[in-house]
Amino acid sequence: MTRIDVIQHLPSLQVVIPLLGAVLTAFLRRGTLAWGLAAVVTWLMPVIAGALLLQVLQDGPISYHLGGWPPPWGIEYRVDVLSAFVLLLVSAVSAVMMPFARRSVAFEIEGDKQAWFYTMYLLCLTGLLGITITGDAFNAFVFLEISSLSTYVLIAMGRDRRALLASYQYLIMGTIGATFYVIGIGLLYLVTGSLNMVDIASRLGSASVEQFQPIVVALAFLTVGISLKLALFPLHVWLPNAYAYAPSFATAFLAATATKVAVYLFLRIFFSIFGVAISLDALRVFDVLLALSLSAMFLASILAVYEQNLKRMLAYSSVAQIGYITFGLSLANQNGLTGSIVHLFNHAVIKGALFLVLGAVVYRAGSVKLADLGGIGRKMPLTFAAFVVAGLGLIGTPGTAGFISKWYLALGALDKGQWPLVFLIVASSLVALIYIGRVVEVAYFHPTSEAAEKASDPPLNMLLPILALAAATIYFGFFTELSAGAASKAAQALIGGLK
Amino acid sequence: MKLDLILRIGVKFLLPFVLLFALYVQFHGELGPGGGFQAGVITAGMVILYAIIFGVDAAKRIAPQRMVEFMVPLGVLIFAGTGVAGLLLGKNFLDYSVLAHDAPHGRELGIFLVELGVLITVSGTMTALFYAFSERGR
Amino acid sequence: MMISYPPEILVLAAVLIPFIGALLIPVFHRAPNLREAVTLATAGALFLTVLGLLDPVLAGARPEAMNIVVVPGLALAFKVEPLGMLFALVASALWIVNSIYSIGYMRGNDEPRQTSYYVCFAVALGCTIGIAFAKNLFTLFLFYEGLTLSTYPLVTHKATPDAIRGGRIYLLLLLGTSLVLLLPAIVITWELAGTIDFTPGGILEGKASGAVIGLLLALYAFGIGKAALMPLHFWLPAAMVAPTPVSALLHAVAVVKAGVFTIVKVVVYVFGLDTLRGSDQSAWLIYVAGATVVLASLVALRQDNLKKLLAYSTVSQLSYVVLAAAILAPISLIGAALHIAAHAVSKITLFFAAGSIYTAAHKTEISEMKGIGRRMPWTMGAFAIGALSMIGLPPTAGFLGKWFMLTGAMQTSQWFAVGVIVLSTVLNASYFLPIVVTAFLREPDDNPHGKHGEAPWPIVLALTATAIGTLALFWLPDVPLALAKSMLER
Amino acid sequence: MMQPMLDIVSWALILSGSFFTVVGAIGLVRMPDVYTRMHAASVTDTLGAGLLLAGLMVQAGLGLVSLKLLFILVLFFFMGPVATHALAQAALHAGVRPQLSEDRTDRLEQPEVEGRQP
Amino acid sequence: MFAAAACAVLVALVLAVARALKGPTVFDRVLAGNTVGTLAILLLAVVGFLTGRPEWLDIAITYGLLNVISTLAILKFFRHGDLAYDAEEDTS
Amino acid sequence: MQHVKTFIGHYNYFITIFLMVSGLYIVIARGNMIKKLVGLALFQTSVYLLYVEPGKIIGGTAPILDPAFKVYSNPLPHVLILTAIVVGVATLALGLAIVARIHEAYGTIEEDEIFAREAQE
Amino acid sequence: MRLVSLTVVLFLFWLALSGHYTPFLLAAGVGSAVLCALVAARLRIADAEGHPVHLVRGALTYIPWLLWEIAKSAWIVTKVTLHPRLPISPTMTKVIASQKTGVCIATYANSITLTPGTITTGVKGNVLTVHALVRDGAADLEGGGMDARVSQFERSA
Ligand code: NA
Ligand code: NA
Repeated sequence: MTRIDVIQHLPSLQVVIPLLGAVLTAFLRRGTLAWGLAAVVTWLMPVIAGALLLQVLQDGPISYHLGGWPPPWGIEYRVDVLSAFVLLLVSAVSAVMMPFARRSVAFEIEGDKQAWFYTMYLLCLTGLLGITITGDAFNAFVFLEISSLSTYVLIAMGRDRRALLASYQYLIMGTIGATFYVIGIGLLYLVTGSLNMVDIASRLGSASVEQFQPIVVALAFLTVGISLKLALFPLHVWLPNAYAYAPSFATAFLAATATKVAVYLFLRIFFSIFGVAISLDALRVFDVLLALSLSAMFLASILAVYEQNLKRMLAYSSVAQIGYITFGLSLANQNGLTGSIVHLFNHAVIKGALFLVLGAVVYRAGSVKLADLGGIGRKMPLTFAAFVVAGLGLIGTPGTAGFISKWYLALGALDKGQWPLVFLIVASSLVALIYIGRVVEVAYFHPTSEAAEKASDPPLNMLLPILALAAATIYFGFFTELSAGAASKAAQALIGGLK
Repeated sequence: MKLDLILRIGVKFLLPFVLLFALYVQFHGELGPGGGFQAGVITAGMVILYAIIFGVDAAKRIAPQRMVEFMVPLGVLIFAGTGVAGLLLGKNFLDYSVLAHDAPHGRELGIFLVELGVLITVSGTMTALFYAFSERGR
Repeated sequence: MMISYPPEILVLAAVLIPFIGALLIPVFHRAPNLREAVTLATAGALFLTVLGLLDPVLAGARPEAMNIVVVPGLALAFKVEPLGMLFALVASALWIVNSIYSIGYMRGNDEPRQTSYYVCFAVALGCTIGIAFAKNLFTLFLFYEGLTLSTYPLVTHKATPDAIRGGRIYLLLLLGTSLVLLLPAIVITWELAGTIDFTPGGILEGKASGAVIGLLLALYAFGIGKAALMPLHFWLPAAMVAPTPVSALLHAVAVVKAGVFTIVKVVVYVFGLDTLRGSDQSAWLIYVAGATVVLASLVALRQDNLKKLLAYSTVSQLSYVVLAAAILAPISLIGAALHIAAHAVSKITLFFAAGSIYTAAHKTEISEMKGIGRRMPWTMGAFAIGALSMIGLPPTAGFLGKWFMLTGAMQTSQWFAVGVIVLSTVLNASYFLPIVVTAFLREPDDNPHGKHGEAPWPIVLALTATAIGTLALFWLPDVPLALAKSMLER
Repeated sequence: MMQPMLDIVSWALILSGSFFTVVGAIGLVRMPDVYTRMHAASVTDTLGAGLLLAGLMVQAGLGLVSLKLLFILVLFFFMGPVATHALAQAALHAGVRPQLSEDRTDRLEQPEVEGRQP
Repeated sequence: MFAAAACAVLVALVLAVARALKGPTVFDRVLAGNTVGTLAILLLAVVGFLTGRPEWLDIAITYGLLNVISTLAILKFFRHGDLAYDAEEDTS
Repeated sequence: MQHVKTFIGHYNYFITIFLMVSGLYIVIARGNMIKKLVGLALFQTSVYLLYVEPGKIIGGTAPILDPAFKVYSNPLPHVLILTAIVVGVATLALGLAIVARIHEAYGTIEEDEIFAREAQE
Repeated sequence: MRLVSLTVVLFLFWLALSGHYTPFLLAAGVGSAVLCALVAARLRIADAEGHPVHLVRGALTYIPWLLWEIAKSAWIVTKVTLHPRLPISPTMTKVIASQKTGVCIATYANSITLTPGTITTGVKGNVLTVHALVRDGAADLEGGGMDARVSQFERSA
């Protein structure tokens, strides 16, 4: 196989390699070996994604025809700036986190189940990358379910028996969401006879007014379906428990990637399919989205303030941050979308760091209840330094990645002539200040608790991913070519297609 | 009388036809609605039916647990590997046309292999799940 | 010798030196003497570096450094202009003194966690220099928040419930106002002007209607919580739980100065005096600032706790600067700039004195300080000089700033402002002079703590130095005056 | 000549099959306990399904389709009673008492032939 | 005519589902479920004709087989609490 | 009569809606975890009918344009339905497995009881 | 021998199902039939109970008779079901199965279940427990008409 071949087949390799990795891991019995295989696979992913991004930036969108069948008949993998960006995000964050997994998973999961854990992890990764790369709406459903089913298993592997309840709850809601999605796609299929996203969009474009009704119904189904997956307030109820009781690494991985991919799908459906075909403004769908986003930004943040379990606190924070992302989306202008996409990126980095810190806390102190963590910041100085940095990123202080997101979102709101929204954006970050500040107070200024007494910074292979993500939080607060630069290009492409 | 007569005779009579029907579905997958998945479900159904009537231990003697669990990733490996074979032979992923001397035969072979993989995985999964359930409460 | 370096390098060095110091200090965690040596060396190096910039700036140069474009419109960039130069000079000079004082205070009171204390201090100074030299609102905002964050651990240093509560208010109010009001102000400024670079004459001329200008001014005035404009002043008394050198840092060297500095900078370089005057939307600020001046003085009048009294005095004094800026007369703005420097040296003297009393006599209430001037003549002598400066009497630094402000107010016929300045002078006198009288003229009560003399020598050295500085600034105001004047050149 | 005849026959079969199908379902709702409901359900399973499928077979004519319909029918006839039997047995085993107007299970109290192993 | 048959089967289906929902015993539900299966198969066959796609019959056969198997499995489960009793245990 | 025709013509919509609503109702109204799963499976079943008939409403042709492609490569409805079924079965199986473990851990599969138990702790 | 017969039956089943008579599929059919028969042998289900070929001849006359019985009793149950007062009289009874082989006892039991209105709820030896919807149904079975017909079917082998 020549070098050219490899480059040509990168889109399929992006999905095939983790899939094969998952299969091979399933044959293994020893956790460490499984980790090794999963790690190698995971580390390959950003290489492929990076190459794809470069290629896309250079030569424009890539279309890869599975089985050699051209779209719209066959399944098409389609990589444009947005999808390459999300691919790189998902794979890079996973790759950075991977070293953390070995000890954390070995600590939290029984020996004979570890290989199974990595199988599910790789399967989930496959699903997430697949959703992002495919240009086929039904194929996206399949990948969605691959990632979801493996996620349910990952969550159920948590140590607490409540993990089972969380998994069950998510299974119910996630399945309803996915079914709504596939109903929406089914309606579009009934109307257009096509499943290829680009093809659907072009066919919808020629729809007459009386055909709008099923299209609007389809849009409603898709919106609800994906909203469930991305935990858009008030469809978020599955998320706090899922994040709280899943194994720490799974939580970090999911928080950093899964909802992001759901957002990606949202963007695709809204901007690449419907936005191209019909005028979304007329449907007032964005007004609803805006209202929900604002509710998420405030209510979920406030819930986070009252949460005593730190994983749940961060989970509520995630719901709030998803609100930011959909907020920018609802603005539907260049700056707003850029904010949305760049926050997708930044939040992945930030939340990844925060959840890894909690993973390290579980590893060292055995609890993530706030009451147990007095003085832990002094006992785990580097870990909590990372927590503070990432926390600042969550609040959106300048010099962190979070600020860049808020900057664009605020500009987007102003561009729309909605300057009061600017205040709502910043006001909700104040709530983040409260819940992060609360942790900082306890961790640094409260008397050392029993659990914290024996704690110390985790081993290097756990610490380095944490520090790397914290450093990235700062790096992407200053150097944004990779984050905001790419996001802006992606937003431009999405906005450019709008009707 | 150890076994319920009616169940035993009914199931004994039915089982060979169930398996044959599974194989029929397997081989006619690309012609009508069907294929590896249904075949796998039906095959597993056969094992389950056998286990219900003759006991799980008897079923495990015929289809040992280790084998069943091994079948799950094996099947995935077969169908994913078939797709990769297309890749390795210079075509796109899932392009089976290069698997044989001419494209139609290659595709036929590819589909056959994929369906086989699906059959193995699905029947393995379903049977493994059944075994897992039957162990609970013991 | 420093002067031989190109100013651009010096700008960068000035910003970086404190951060480098902050990285080096923990290296000597286990060797306190070395650690303190690093602190002092960093402070000295910073001062020399800043000093090296003085001549070029006075000569009209505006050296720039670094230009990291974060996203279009947001750049991390530095540019030294006269007001920033003045601020940096004062801050870096006072850091040396404050470091010496800190060493005495921290050791004298046997405070815990000294390493992190010095690290946070160095970072805070770095942020202060960043604020002083910021080329645009983003850079300023970045270091403004950095200053809040790096001083938060200093405020909560004692880790008592009171300290935690005070720190909570401090953080929430300062970060809160800046995130909720200042950031939108910056965003709106960018959206209107297409730039957020500080530009002589302002960037908003003809870019926005009067109402929008008014709104923006309000956002800036209250968004810059560090300026402690009432009713957003209460973080300052709450932060009094901090160790005294930290209070000095907050009140004199860095934090509140950064606040009023930012306000002056925004008024001069973002709005532009002409634009503000033309908009006719800034009169309310005079009233708010004036009310703050008077009300804070009235509150100070009722305090028995010395540090609380000093805190409210600071609230009052800061609003002089805001008031001066709001008058919008060039000469009052010169007064504002001078008052920043003058208040810095005077207030630090007062806090040093308060800390000195606490360290030597463990007293915090004024009523306990009868006759203390006889035991601690240096301390209370310095205190008297600082108090005079606060009142605004010659021959102290405080006189100069007030004089220029008053002139500006009269020139522009702002009779309310004139009244405020006069009234507050009377009020200042009526709460500072009794302390001096109590300390020197009243007979001491029975002393439960036994005999005590002066505080440790580094403390005395430091407060003597700042007291001299308070006097010197009156006699030798050339440099600050020159800088303040050139601030207004277009 | 033949086709209309066949059509009529198949119509009759399908309609009567539909009728019995519905009747069985009605019985399933109306009957008082699980055992009597089984009787009703078996109307659907046997006559309803049989006539309906037969009608379809007539409609389809001789060929694979009819054969497959026949398989379905055979499946119903062979496995239906097995499932029903298993259900009744399980219900009795679980202690679900049938509502009886008469219990004559003791009529073989003196069995003429001993139970033997088939 | 096929449509009429389909409607009839649908009506029956609704009744059966009603019984499945109403219970009251688990055996009522299983019985109703089994009938639902039968009706579904009939529906598949009829609709297959209605839409001119008799290949649905294969699906119907598959479904029929699975219906039997699942009914027996469920009954076993409710009779023994698990699926795993062995022949020797059964004395009924 | 026209309405009847419309009804028959769109029978798959109506069945879909019926299954959807009843499935969702069960999921929401039932406290028994297995019943919920059954409702969920019913809900998922509603999807299948949507993929029965490839659309011909707009865009002119059905996806199968070239007869040469007919055998292997088009999004044949049954492949889609089958996939949906696979997903449904897998979900159901996984759900049952989780419920079985919940039963082990809590001794019940009634949501109310479990939540009451968790609330006590 | 029974195995060969099973294989043939299975292959015929394949042919009926398939409808595509390409060499590949025919070969697959043969293979599948053989495979199924072998599996059946391994499961030990290809015996006189599991593959009762010997009864085919008798079945040719028995099945039509049974169908007619089914139709008759289905009609009775239908009348009962649709009757406004629902005139049921559920009855449990026991009947003797006079057949000699298991297969034929099962045939009898299943025939009872298959005819609407009566269900075999249990088999113990040659005694069948039956639940009847109406008293007359039980009485008919007790009369032994069906039992005799099944025994006749058994003897036809
Ligand atoms: Na998240
Ligand atoms: Na019957």
